[in-house]
Amino acid sequence: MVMTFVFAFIVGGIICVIGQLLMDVGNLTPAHTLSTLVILGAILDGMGLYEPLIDFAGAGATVPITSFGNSLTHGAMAEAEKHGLVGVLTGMFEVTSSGISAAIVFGFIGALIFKPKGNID
Amino acid sequence: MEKEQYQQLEQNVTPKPPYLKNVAKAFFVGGLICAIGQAVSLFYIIFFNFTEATAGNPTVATMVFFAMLLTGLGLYKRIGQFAGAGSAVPVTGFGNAVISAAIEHRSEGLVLGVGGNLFKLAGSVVLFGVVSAFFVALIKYILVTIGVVSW
Amino acid sequence: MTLPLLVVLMLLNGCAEKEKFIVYGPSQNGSEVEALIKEEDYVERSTVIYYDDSMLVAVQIKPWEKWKKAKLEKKLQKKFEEKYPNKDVFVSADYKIFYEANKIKKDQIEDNKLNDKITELKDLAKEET
Amino acid sequence: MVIIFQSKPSLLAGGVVAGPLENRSIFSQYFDAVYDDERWQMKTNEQGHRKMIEEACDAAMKKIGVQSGDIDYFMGGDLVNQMTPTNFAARDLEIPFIGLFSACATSVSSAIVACLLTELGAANFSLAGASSQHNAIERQFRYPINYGAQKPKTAQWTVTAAGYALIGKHREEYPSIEAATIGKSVDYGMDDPFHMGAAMAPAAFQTIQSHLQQRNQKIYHYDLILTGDLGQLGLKLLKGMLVENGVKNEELTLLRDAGAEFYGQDEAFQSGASGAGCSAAVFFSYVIQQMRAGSYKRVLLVATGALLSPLSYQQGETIPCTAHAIEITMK
Repeated sequence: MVMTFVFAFIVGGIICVIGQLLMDVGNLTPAHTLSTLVILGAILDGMGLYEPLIDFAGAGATVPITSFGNSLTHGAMAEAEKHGLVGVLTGMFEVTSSGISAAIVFGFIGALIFKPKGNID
Repeated sequence: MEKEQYQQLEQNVTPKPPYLKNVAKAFFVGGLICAIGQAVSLFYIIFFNFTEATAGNPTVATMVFFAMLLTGLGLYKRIGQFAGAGSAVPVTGFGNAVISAAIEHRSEGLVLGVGGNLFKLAGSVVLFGVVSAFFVALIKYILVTIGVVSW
Repeated sequence: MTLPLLVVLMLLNGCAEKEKFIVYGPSQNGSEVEALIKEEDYVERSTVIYYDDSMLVAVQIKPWEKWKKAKLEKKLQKKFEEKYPNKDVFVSADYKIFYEANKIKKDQIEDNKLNDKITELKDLAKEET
Repeated sequence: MVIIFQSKPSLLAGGVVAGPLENRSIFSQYFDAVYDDERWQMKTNEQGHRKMIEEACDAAMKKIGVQSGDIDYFMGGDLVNQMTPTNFAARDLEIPFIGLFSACATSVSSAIVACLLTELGAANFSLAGASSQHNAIERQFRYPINYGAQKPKTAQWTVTAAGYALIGKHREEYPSIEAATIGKSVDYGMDDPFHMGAAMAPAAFQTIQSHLQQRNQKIYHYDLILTGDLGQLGLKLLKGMLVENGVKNEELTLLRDAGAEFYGQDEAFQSGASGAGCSAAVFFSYVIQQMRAGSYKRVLLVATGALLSPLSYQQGETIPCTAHAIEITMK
């Protein structure tokens, strides 16, 4: 179990390092970087590589934004397997990560209770 | 001074980002966030009826909840300044993008402000996530149909 | 936040170190099952619960082999099904199942409740989201 | 072309009001007020922005003992879309008003217009200045305030401050504006919105060069040449350009930048301060007071502005910049 934490730390850290390199060396904005990583996650899942990564690293693979691409692709592929071509479209949000719904709900709540403050430290 | 000459001067004067330091900080903070995620997920496995396969969803939602608190208290931007991609790439960064936009645009009302601007920053992630998932699944479907690979 | 948790986990791990392969149920073929699992060197720890004609095999796979979890699970399932064709075998490498199996053993859950509990775990393990 | 003001309109007073973070500015002791609430007890940042402008104008008028009814013209601008804070402040001040947009160079461009009106004899008193409010500007040009993006070393911090000068007919005992140069819009192909100093430095360079040439002056004729908000890197680039043009190293010490000095050496602010309120706050507090105290006899104020919008840089346009200069003297 301890190793799971170590692997989560290392794999999660490495995915973030890829993001940092895209920003610093590739000169991408955060939005471009995150979009790139999401596409990367989708492709990795298409090749059947992302699920093994989750089995290996746990939250190290589910917490980075790449897992968002993975779960969307996963849903689409699972439905496509069952229902054919139509499933590609309908399955997308079937298994999708709770990230979006949580972000929407907490975004709404956050807007009700917080105010933007221009502090620096 | 000519434009080219000035661009040369600008290149010389502008400091390069401290690549190594930034990478180290991103690794450490990103890793830490994921390790916290692992702890949250273990919590859900032990105390609730979630398996390793299903604990991802409540974990992500909980991490976004943490992101809301840190964003609202103005701490997430400080973590972001320190960690760069280390705090932007985990789902908490996605949450931060959505929640900070929501808080910011509260002044224009809940419908036009919060509703209209919620995905101002994070919308591209949703767009490219969905579109790439569509194409990846489509390609896989075609490959399976012509018998190159199996599901 | 993680640090105390890590410490607790290490302690837990340390305590469990003695009993890596546990078989819980009527004792007749316990050692046989244990030997069967020990043949598979990717298994780090295991807890097998068996009763009547069912068998719940909860295993934990070694960290470095974990990326093959899905495959190894299937492999072990097949092995057990072949070995015990007249038993209803269920193999899982999920930590939740392993944790619950250990709890069954620790709490000495009785036979009549055992059946429900194991059906519940099987359903849980099959969920995808 | 350089504009020579024969009547030498005077800077009668300056009013500067700033936000809580500006307490850390090395110039804060010269400000009229530093508020604890960045929104001035208003509901929105934009309303706070408007209130700040009004307070700055009031502070300037109070020093000379005039009221808004005595002011003939109100010239100013800010960085919010369509400059609503300044427009709304004008509504409350009830002074004939023209909004001016030169981005962060608005402090000087509005002062130039006010001087022209004074020279023309159309104005006894006019208010000229500019302002910026950090939260309102950041959300428009960059990200929501609470978004955790990593700012590079080249980034600058938009100040929360309003600076307004009361400009009137020449009076001996006040600093007077002798000449001005309206800058061209200069584009050296810079396109990084997090590196404004680099985009603006060439504009400042051209304006300074053109002013000195046409006035037949050298840098050492001035006690101070103060640019608006180039930041530490932008100032370095400006000096680099001047050196290339044969300016001697010892003359470079006469060149300073309000943005580079604004927050002192605090690294949290990266390359320094920026925003329309940056140059306005420093020019209309520190500079006026130093001149009245006799520290400086001749000063060139060069406000620099980056003429971009979020739309323009997302469409991949480079950033054109401008710089306007006024030459101020004190007997």
